[in-house]
Amino acid sequence: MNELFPIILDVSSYILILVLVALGLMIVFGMMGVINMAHGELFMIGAYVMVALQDVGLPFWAGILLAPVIVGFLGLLIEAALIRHIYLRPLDTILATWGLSIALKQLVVLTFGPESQSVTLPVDGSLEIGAFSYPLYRLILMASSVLLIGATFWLFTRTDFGLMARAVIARPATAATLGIDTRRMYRWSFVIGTALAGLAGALVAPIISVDPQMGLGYLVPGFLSILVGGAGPLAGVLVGGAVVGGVNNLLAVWISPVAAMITVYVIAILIIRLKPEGIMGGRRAK
Amino acid sequence: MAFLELRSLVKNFDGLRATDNFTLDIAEGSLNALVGPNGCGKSTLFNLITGVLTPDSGEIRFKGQNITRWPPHKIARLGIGRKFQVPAIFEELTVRENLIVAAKNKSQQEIIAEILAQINLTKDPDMLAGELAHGQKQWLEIGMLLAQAPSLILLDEPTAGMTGAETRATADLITRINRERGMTVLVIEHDMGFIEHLACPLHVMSKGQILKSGNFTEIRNDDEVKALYFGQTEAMANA
Amino acid sequence: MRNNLVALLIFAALAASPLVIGSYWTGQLTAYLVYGLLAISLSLVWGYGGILCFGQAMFFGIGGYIMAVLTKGMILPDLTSSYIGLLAAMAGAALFALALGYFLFAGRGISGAYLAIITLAITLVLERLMNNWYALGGYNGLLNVPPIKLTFFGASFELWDRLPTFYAVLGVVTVVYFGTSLLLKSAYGLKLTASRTHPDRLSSLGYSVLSIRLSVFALSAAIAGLAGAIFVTLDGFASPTLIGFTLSTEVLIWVAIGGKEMLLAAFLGAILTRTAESWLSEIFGNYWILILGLTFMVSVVLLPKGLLATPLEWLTKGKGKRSG
Amino acid sequence: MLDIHKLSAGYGEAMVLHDISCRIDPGQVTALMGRNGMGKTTLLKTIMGLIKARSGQIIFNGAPIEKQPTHLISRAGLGYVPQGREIFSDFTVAENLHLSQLGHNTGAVLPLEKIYDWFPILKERSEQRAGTFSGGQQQILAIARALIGKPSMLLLDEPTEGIQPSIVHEIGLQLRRIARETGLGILIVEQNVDMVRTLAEEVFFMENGAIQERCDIAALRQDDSLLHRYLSV
Repeated sequence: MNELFPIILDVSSYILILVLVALGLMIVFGMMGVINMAHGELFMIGAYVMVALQDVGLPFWAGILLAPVIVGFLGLLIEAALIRHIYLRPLDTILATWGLSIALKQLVVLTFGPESQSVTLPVDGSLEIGAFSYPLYRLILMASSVLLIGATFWLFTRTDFGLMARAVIARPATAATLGIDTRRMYRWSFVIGTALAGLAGALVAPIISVDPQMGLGYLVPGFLSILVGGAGPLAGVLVGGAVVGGVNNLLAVWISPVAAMITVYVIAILIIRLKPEGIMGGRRAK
Repeated sequence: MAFLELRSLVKNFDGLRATDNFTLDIAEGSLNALVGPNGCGKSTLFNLITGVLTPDSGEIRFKGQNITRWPPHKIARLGIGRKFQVPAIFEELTVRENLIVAAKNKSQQEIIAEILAQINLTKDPDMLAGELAHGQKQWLEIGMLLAQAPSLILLDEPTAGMTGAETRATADLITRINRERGMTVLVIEHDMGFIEHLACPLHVMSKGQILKSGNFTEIRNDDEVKALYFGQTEAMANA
Repeated sequence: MRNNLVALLIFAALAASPLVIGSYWTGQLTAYLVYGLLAISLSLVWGYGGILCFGQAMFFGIGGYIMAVLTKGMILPDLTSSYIGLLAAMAGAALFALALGYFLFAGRGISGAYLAIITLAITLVLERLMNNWYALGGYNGLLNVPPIKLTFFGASFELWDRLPTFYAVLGVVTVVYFGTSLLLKSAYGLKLTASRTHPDRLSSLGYSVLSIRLSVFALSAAIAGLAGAIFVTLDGFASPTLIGFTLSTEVLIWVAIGGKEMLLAAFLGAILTRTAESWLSEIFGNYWILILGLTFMVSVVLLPKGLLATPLEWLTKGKGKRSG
Repeated sequence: MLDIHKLSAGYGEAMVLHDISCRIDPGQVTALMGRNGMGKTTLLKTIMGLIKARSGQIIFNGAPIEKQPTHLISRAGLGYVPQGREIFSDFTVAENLHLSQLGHNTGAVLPLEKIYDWFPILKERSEQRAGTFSGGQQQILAIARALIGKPSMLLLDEPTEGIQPSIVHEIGLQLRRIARETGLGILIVEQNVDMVRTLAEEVFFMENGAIQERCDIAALRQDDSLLHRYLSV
């Protein structure tokens, strides 16, 4: 029991981070049909914001506030300079954002060097109940992720912005004839998606090693989560993230990380092939 | 046994019944037209026959074989050719290349010059198909059918977007294809002038079923058909 | 006609280049030619077949490993013929592509963005697999792969020296390039264009779109496998990087920058990008990758047909005319 | 107030509208008739900016709108009820209506009470999912949704398609009432002669991407040879 509990917590915290990353990807994919291959790098930049702020001596929590703002602003620039011109050419967005991802990665290498960096834990203690002990920051991380995921769901299902966003997803042309500025909706959705990636990166920075190559390790599982869960309803991300993240982490503990990665990818590919609309159903992407 | 037999075809989309126990027989060598208002299920019917869609229930037999649930390319190989509503030509290929792709065997490729003459495109066989005028695209697609040489051809609004003269020429071409090449033809149309020119049996489709069959004059003077097009109260007032 | 003329001139220039560029660069250029072959294979499947494959290096790697395993005599010690190795590499890659293609395209097949993500995931899986397949050298790969041994009527010699190797590789690339161009100009090329732009229409004419897709996928894999097989003989070793993600995305960049819808542009895209990399990475150092990423991005946005394809098209076809 | 001058538009290479010109005065109810494939829907979509005009001008309330994005055209006072209704079937009725209010937040919008007053059924079922509605109810919702932005002109694309005859007549009468009460101009694409006779004051006949003939409704009531000619039924 005491051995199982930390494993469950580890798996859950990985799933939650994966869902956060996938949620940002999915907002952009669902709204604009854009596959953002640079999403992993935006996640990475979120983590590097923490590295940079630690270097100048700003407190950790300031970083958590600043990272989504900085990465979101970067998202705004990317939308205006790049995505805006090609969002009607979905396959080209894959390539163009791939170019962007290479450039961003290298920019970080040039600024921070290729070696990995670390961010100190803001909270050092552990929660101890009897024989059970678990790092406090990981619990905070999980709680914040749950909160963020909840907030994103609330934004898209309960607010006026969400109503407009869902309308633009369902029938963009009709939404425009009702006076809704679809371009603006696309832009802000992209910003929200990137800001989420930045925040996720900032939150996990203390518990992973931060390096320029870290994006890919979240990008591909993130995409697989979306496709496995189904790109239609938002809840698909939760299911997809749980399947991909859960299987991966459990197998990594029980067998080996290599076998886990191979198994989870193969399972994901099989699900996507056999059930292209995903476990939760919904429309198939263009 | 009819050439093409459609038996109680049912197809639903999200609770909307596109075809509803649709039954129709088409005799070999005949020319038939299917008319009806928008959304009555005509294009769905063609998609069912050509295997693009599979029916929820019912049966399609062609030349005595049950072809229900066959994949589209096998149905095409058995001899059913189709012209789409929006001209479905290969825009990145030239006119001649379009015909070469459509003609599967050598003997058909030899008559490409003849087909070009028939569809009035002799002058520019090496033009990119995407650069043709709209009416010419429609003709090229008919030419592709000739090259494919199926025994049954399905035409979905072959005169959409054509001028009056082009429409009449198309009607003549279709009649000739039917008579001289012995191809069985089933055509969907809105344009009653075109239908009149075809002078063939007519089936009026409404809500996924055949409402009336008959010749042009009978259909034109039928009150139910008028009601379908003009609206109920008007037809009743006229009656 | 003009198309072939321009290609002939370019291949003639390549053939003459060792006279000018010296021994070191001849060796480099040999490797670039092999990358060019890989680029041709991707252009065929992506630009002509409409299948965006994010994992083209898997076929390259499979070809490379098959060649290495056979010519090192790891399976049959008596059967180490280079010819058999090359053939087996092509056949092995093609068979793998057929199986994978059937899985991907049959029935309600996968296309577009989904295909890109899935091929990317598959290539990651394969790379990880090779890293841990210790019988095949694992992370370190297979060392001491022998060079290609050519046998003519009983006489045989090994391609150790740079110049003969260069010309042998150039010969293969030339044959593949012109063979593929010829094929694309035939009725098969028409069908390929038709299946890419309007698959439903093609199946309504009685063609099986699945078999067309499978055939182009397998053919492209065979060419990539051939390239991989030649490559391992040049360096003398096969490693998991051949099969993996990095090379897959690099070849994508070369082909996109060159021009995916034109074999010649894709081929030159690979050679020129690699050449530029050798020169510019010395001048710009680490900034080179940044420049490459940005160039790739800008060329996708502004010149979706490719940086090289636009001027080449103008050269080969003249203004506004189509050579057919 | 809607002045179309030498407008050409189409899809890709195929031009559907050829140098079309027409003028619709404020508060006027005009029907656009013609066979399928003659460009009626294309004309409405071009007015709404859903298809870009190749050449020519569209002047609405004195301002050219042919280069404007769709949402600004909508906010300028053009309401649009598309063919097939295109309501948001996963949203409730209230959400569908609220969405349209959000699109017009810069200007004043019609209070919901007014909408519910005109179409009581929407009030009764305001919390129901729009996808569960019948065709006629969906049509009413689509019209109400377009009216919320207080348009000065309403474009209707085949509102009677797939709807029961009794409801067709009801919708026609209600639209006429609203037009008279608010001075709303209407341009309606319609094949249903009953609807046209109930609602329209003037009829344009369209063929091959151009307006071939126009007549007032009284003339049409007397003589339907035009109907036979342009609809060929």
